[in-house]
Amino acid sequence: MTFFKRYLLPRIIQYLVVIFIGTTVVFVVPRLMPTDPIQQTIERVTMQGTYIDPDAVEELKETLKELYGLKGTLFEQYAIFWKRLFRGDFGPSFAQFPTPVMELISISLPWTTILLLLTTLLSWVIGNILGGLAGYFSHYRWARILEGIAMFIRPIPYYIVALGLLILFAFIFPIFPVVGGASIGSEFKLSWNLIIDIIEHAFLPALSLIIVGTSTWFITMRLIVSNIVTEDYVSYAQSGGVSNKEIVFHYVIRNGLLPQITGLALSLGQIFSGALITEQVFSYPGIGTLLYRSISTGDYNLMMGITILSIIGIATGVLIIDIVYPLFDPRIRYE
Amino acid sequence: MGQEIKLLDIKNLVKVFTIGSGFVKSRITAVDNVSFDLESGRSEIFTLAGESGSGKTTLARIILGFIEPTSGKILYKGKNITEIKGRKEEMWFMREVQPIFQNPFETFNPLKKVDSYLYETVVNYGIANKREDINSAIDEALNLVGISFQEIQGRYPHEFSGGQLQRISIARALITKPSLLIADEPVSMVDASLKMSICNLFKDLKEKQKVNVIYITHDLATSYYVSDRIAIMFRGTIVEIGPVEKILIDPKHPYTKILRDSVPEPDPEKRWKEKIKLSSFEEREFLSIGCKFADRCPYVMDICKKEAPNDIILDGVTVKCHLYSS
Amino acid sequence: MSVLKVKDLKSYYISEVFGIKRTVRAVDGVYMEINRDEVFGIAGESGCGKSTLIKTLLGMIKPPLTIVDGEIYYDFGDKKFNILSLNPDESRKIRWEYISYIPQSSMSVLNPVRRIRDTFKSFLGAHKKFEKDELEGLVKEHLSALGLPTEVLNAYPHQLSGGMRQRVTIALASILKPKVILADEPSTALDVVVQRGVIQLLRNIQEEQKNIIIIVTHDMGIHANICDRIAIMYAGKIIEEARTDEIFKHPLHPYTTYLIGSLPKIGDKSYRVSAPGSPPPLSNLPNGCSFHPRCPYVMEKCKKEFPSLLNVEDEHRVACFLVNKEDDNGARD
Amino acid sequence: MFSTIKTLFKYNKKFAFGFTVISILVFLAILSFFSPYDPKVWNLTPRDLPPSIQHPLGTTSMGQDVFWLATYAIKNSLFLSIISMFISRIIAIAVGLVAGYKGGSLDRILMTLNDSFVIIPLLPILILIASVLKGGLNIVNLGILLGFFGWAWDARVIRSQILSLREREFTYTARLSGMKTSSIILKEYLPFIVPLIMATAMNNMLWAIGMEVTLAILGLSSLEIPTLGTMIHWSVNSQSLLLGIWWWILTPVIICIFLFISLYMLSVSISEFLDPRSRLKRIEVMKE
Amino acid sequence: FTQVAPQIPRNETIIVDILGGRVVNPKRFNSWVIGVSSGTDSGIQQLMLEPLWCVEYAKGRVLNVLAKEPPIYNKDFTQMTVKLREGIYWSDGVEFTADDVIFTVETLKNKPGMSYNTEFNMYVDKISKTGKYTVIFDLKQPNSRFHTYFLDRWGACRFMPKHIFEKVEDPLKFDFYPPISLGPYVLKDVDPAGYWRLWERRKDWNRTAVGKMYGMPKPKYVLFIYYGAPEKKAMAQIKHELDMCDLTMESFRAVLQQNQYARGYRKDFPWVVNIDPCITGITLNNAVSPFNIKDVRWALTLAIDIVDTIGIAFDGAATMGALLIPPTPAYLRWYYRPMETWLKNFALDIEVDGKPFKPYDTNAPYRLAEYCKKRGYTVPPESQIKNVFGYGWWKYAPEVATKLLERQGFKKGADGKWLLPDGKPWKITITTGTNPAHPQYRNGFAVAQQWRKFGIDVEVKTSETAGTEGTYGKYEAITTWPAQEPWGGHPDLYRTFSAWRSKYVKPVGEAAIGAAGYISRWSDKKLDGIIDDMEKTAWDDPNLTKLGIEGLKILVEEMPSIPTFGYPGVVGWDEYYWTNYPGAENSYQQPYHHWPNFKFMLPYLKSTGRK
Ligand SMILES: Nc1ncnc2c1ncn2[C@@H]1O[C@H](COP(=O)(O)OP(=O)(O)OP(=O)(O)O)[C@@H](O)[C@H]1O
Ligand SMILES: Nc1ncnc2c1ncn2[C@@H]1O[C@H](COP(=O)(O)OP(=O)(O)OP(=O)(O)O)[C@@H](O)[C@H]1O
Ligand SMILES: [Mg+2]
Ligand SMILES: [Mg+2]
Repeated sequence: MTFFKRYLLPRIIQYLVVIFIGTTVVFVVPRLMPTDPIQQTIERVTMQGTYIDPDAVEELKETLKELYGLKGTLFEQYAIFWKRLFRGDFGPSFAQFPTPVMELISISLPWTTILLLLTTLLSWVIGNILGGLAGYFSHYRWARILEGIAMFIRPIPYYIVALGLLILFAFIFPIFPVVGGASIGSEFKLSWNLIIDIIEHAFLPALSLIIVGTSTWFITMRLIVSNIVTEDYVSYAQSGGVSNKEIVFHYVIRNGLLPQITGLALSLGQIFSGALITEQVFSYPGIGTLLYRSISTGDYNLMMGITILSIIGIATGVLIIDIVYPLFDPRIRYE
Repeated sequence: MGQEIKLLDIKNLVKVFTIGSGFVKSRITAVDNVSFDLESGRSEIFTLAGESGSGKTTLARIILGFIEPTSGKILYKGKNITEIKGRKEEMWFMREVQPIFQNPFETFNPLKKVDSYLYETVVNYGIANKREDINSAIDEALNLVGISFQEIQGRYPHEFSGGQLQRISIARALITKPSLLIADEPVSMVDASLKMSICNLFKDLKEKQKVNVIYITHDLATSYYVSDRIAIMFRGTIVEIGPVEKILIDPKHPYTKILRDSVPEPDPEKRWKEKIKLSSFEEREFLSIGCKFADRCPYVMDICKKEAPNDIILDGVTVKCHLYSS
Repeated sequence: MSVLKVKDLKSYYISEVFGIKRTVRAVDGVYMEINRDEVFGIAGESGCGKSTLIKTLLGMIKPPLTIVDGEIYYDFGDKKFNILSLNPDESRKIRWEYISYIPQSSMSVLNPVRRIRDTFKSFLGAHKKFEKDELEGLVKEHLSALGLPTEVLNAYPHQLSGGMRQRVTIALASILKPKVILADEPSTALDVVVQRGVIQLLRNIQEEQKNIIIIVTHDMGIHANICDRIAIMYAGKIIEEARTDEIFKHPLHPYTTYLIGSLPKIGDKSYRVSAPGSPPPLSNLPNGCSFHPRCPYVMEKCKKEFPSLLNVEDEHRVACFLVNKEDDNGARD
Repeated sequence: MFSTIKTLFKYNKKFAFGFTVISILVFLAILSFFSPYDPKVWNLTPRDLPPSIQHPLGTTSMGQDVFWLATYAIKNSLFLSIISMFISRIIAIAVGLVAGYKGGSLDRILMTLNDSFVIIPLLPILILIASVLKGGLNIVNLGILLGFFGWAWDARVIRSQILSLREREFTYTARLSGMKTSSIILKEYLPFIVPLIMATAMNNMLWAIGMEVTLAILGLSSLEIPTLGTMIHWSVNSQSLLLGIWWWILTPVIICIFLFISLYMLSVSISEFLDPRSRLKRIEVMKE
Repeated sequence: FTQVAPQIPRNETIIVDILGGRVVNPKRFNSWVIGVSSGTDSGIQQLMLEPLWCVEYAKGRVLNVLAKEPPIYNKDFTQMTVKLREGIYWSDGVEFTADDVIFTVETLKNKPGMSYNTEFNMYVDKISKTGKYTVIFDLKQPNSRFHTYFLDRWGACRFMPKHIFEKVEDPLKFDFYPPISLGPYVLKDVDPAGYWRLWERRKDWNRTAVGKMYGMPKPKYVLFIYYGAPEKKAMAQIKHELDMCDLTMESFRAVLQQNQYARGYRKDFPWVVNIDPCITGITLNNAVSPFNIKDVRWALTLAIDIVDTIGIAFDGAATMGALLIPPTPAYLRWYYRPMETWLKNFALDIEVDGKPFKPYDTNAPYRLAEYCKKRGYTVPPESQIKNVFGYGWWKYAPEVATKLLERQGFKKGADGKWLLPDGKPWKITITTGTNPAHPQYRNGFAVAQQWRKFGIDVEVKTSETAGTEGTYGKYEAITTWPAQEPWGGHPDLYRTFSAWRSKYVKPVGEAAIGAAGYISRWSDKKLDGIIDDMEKTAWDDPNLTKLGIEGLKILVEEMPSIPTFGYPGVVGWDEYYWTNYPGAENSYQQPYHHWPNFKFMLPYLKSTGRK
């Protein structure tokens, strides 16, 4: 009870405040942009070659304003926005009017979240374990080689890594497909074939994310571990003849993970805003492209839907980590 | 009202820390209704001793104004120190009361030359502002602790031994000519032989500079050697207070007795005979309502577990124990 | 018969920081011989190389610590070896079964994120295979023998008081009944009452298991209380070594005299003189006897040569030209 | 200063490597001022030439000399990252120091702000702002923008360092020596967090360069200004990978790698050098 | 043999690229909502829905598709009669009749938010039928071009099946999935992630307009797929996994290099489609100083070396156009050729060497051919040069440009850079989009260089929101289309000219009515008059061309925006499975798979028989 009042409640209030600020920012910033969704719609119509009678344009604009809910002052719109948000409704997409934003998101979201969830976790685990090993056994040649590889991969722009993989494994050695999340004609019923097919399509995007993610976590972990190995408890365990395996995993990596946990929470939260470049390079269905497109088409509702989801995701991730952190670090108390 | 103003007058001081541990929150009364005073006009060395965690450091930090007491009053030269506000009053108080810390290596920023602290102190307190005046003020303070300015000039903390650093730390504190030094375990980190030289220094300062010292220690032998009065703390309360000769030669309180007996005598013929019982879960004792020592007391009586004992004055010594209450 | 024999041991900290070389001669020519069933104390000012000596005796040599010279022979009857010539695997096996170690500060030596139980498991598991419940039983039994509640097994280090943590490290060091326990200041930073408990504990263990305890502390009271023999170290060397009562009664080296003489006693307020000056840095020792700058009896010879540790009388050895008047530089075994 | 570099150079391989590479890169950046080609003009050389004596790194499909283009790219990317680094460091240090030392409600407000910055998804916001600034994202603007977004995490780290320094006894000594808050922060704490600042500064530079590359790849930065990002953008869009014009794409990528590794090495070695522990050792030794 | 998917043999399938990218809302086929594209170009407009008429610009004509014949207007253009083709059926077997047309127009008219809602409310008074196949529109006000709402030119009012939509409560929200089709193909499968849509030929293909017009479309399946960025399309085409696609010049080169079966619109240099009915160029903001000065606009034009521009932008592979209409064969025939003499004699009111300066340069295409030769390309024979590279452009005459500017008070500073009349440095920002494959984008960079060379400080600003900046007039020069596109297959220029009608000019800061043309915020009294005349002229009146020429003359004199070259469409065709694409040598149809006309191409394709 006191835990709730003294710790959880203020923390949750802060959580809500942070989300409120973030949401308000994403509400306001697009409205400061020069793009106007009505204008964008009209441009879309005319740029494609459809001829709108110039005399009809003004009326058309009014109609669209009405339909898109963009009438009224900024503040009125803001009030309506919150009212809708509480019902879990982000409103209709403009570019895909009148399809609800939620529906569009739900088409793309599963693809990205599963891909990113798995790759984020995997690269975190692999990166930290390898980083821990390389940090502890830093005098061995293999540790140096690993470090060299990570140092080499880390700075390559992700786009290049991804494109390189794609060209290598989908083009020069056509092992993996070039496009999409599943094969043409797949039936979306749960079956082995479908799962294998989906894995096959997700393999390269996942690999690229894992390679880059792993090397990033590796480098940070390597640095953290170089400090941990000088800790007294490590030398004490060594003096006690504790096996290297035990020391690496239960002493070095275990303690080194603590600072990495918050980082994990942040990157897990980010899976809701997608991985734009991965999606673009591998033509992988996902929320990143959707977000990017919503920005360029001035689709406020869609853009806000996705960013708010992402803000809530990150904030919740951090909140959960804050609450469960004592499980990982018994020294931390709620204070 | 005609009453003489004391140098330091502590009345019913209480400090409660709240620590929420997991789902349970606990309160620790680190300082529990402590009262004592130091007379002005004479200088003395006053020892605060007791087991670890009994609130000595907390008490010292309250007196120094680093933490706020939960309740109670501390009057320094008649001024309530919790009401000190503004830089001017603060500077006055810091000029009067200076601390000496336990770990001489931590007292100074290891990345800075030690003389910079002496210099800062002189300048900030407006003791001198011309270069040569500053130097002579520093030199003067250092002379009191038996070090010359040349010895320390331009050197970093790591270039000194613990004893030297502790002396420099004392010298720095003495620059403002304080009336009260609060020394929290000033010798626990230095070598056996240096320990005595610092104790001798305290004695010296008391006599020559008329400085009062609150000397906090575990080491009863040195406290016997340097101090005039001693207060024994146990779990936040002072269980026994009085002249050091009386208390350490003939302890009244059962805890003082155990404490006294646990001091290893540097004499192979006086090895410990009987065994003592160590408590395993100390927290429990904080929560009990009666005498906090009751769990470990060899003379425990029924009343001890129900009622907290009151102060009893006995032969110039004030003691908190039911054994003497009749 | 001697179990441990140390010959001319020199272990230095040799480091190079950004081009600046530095050698700290932390242990600089130490000879030692310790017999079965003996509590051997090492005293000396802080920074004189006590911990380094202990680490070397354990064979924990990690850069920058370097063994420059010397041998450390252990003779356990069934096993004889020079610990400095073992390979890492062998020395890992020796530890805890034959030689164990109680570190100087218990604050930071326990893994903060593991329960005490797991620490026991990993220390013991590394040396012996245990049946599922055997280990737990053994640990519980040992803990209660040491007066520790079994609840500590479920606790994390930070939940224990300093005294309990120190007792845990003692329990860890003694549970496999090693032949030698190296205790590096096992009771500093403890409350006097707790310290007393811990020292008693060590003594009990020694009485029960009949092992050698080498205990380092600069609290002479502790030495007086527990040790059979005491060595006094100064600047990386042993300068005096004798039976406990002998040292306290007849200290011979000027430094030892100061040390013993300056010890305060309750009930005695007479003025104590302490050794003037402060100990020299080990990386830059004066020529000759390292104590000579502080010695009131300094002679010309002291500034040039180092006196060797010689027998003065039965089991009392001193390194001082005041005592060892005759020039005896004979080799020793 | 110079002797410090000399010492580091002589005794730290990482520094020697990082410093050499960075010096070469800086030299190349300076070389851009003497370039015979205007980077904004196309068709100045024949197109798609492989490396040769005349064009040491070949030419692009737009008829530019890759080597000279790269000198501009290095200059601009470094410049951008330095702007970003300075701005974000100023904010991070100010917020971290103030929040850490002052504590209380100021700390809470600053940290809530900080958290909000941490959780806002950066890329979309950058893309948004890139369009608010109407694509006029020249090097300076982009640097300022990135600087403005790159401080939150580091401010947190600095704050926690200050929190632990605040508990150290020398803080009290300083206070009792009559030092004011500002001088305690500047004189007592800053020396401790300098290595941290150095390390995060290098990291921020790398992050800024990476962000620029991402924005450029998306076509959102000013593509006429040669930077590592725009070089990659143009070469990728001109299909240099498929057409086998490897010299064009590889140049910025390899520069990125070298820049990263050298900055990383510099950061590691300089923080090692400035690290209180190693500084103490040196102080100790040099005096003896 | 290869399969595209289970039971879909590769050799019976043609795989084409979706130009618009991934379909965000893949299971939505309702394309009657204003401004919404749920993958219209992934089969909906090509294979599923049919217009009444369709523009065909390869030959320059209008095809009757669902309509049996061109529209019939009454005298004052207040009534339009449409005769429908008979025997056309929806893919579910229901016949397409006048009822579907009437239902569609009424539904759109009654529901705000649906496309053509505003227009139909403005014009349609009553819609009725006389018999099953004749529809009569009674108009509220005269409109000689009312039928163009049903004329497909990438977008037209197409019809909804009455028998489906009449049961729907809200036609806005209805997804129309699975859709039924009026075209020769019907949807077979769709990617839930939106990357592809697979269509199958209708068994009753002969009951569709296409079938009746050209016979059976050859591929049994059409797969519309979006592979992603150009390099991926190229990779797919190299692997024979993409038969027709829209590429960038460089990715096309990569395809040619690695796929021996690949070809472009032309089999040889310059490969590109030069019959695209769009002209590229630089739109100038005539509402902003100094672009409101005619001399400045002309100076900027003469400061451009078109050969260098095309060289930089497309390495020579484009057709230059001096007029604000596309230089496609049809427009060359209708306007460029008839105007050639006038153009040659046209002079600016400035004298060079004592003679009025005649800016038209007939030599430019030959210079461009020279450039291409130098680049190592095989250039078409002399006779073909005008068709391939264009008829001519404006002279590269910086010295005349200098004179024009100096006449307006501009000066050159000490550093050789131009200063505005008020002495401030002249700095032009060219705004462009972010797609580097687009000619817009390349034009921006190429022209920037020309002007820089001329001594103006130019900055190119790429912007996601270039379109919006144009609409609000917040730009100086922008590379979006410089003029409203004409019909493409009909000489009427009403559509192009009306963007410059004075009543539509909006001040800076206020949104222009449309994009191309409108945003240049220029107008001219004489042109207004011509537009008024056009309104009163029937669609098939030969006078329309005369009016067009008069209008174009005004545009040349005033140069409100600068045309550069026709949109060079880069299409890659893989002849591994299919041949007989409508290439330059056999231009039987427009060549784009993303245009509605794609369906007319399908009956001509030939299978190679490769498995
Ligand atoms: N800031 C704090 N928050 C919570 N509890 C505290 C705090 N400071 C001290 N305590 C608790 O208050 C009690 C008294 O601590 P204090 O440091 O005053 O003891 P001490 O007598 O100085 O001990 P030692 O001899 O070990 O220095 C201890 O139980 C300690 O854990
Ligand atoms: N890792 C190290 N590198 C360099 N010098 C060291 C290192 N560890 C210890 N030293 C130095 O070696 C000397 C001996 O250290 P040691 O820890 O053995 O002393 P000690 O007698 O145990 O002191 P204490 O009583 O403080 O524990 C000291 O001067 C110390 O500064
Ligand atoms: Mg304390
Ligand atoms: Mg030690």
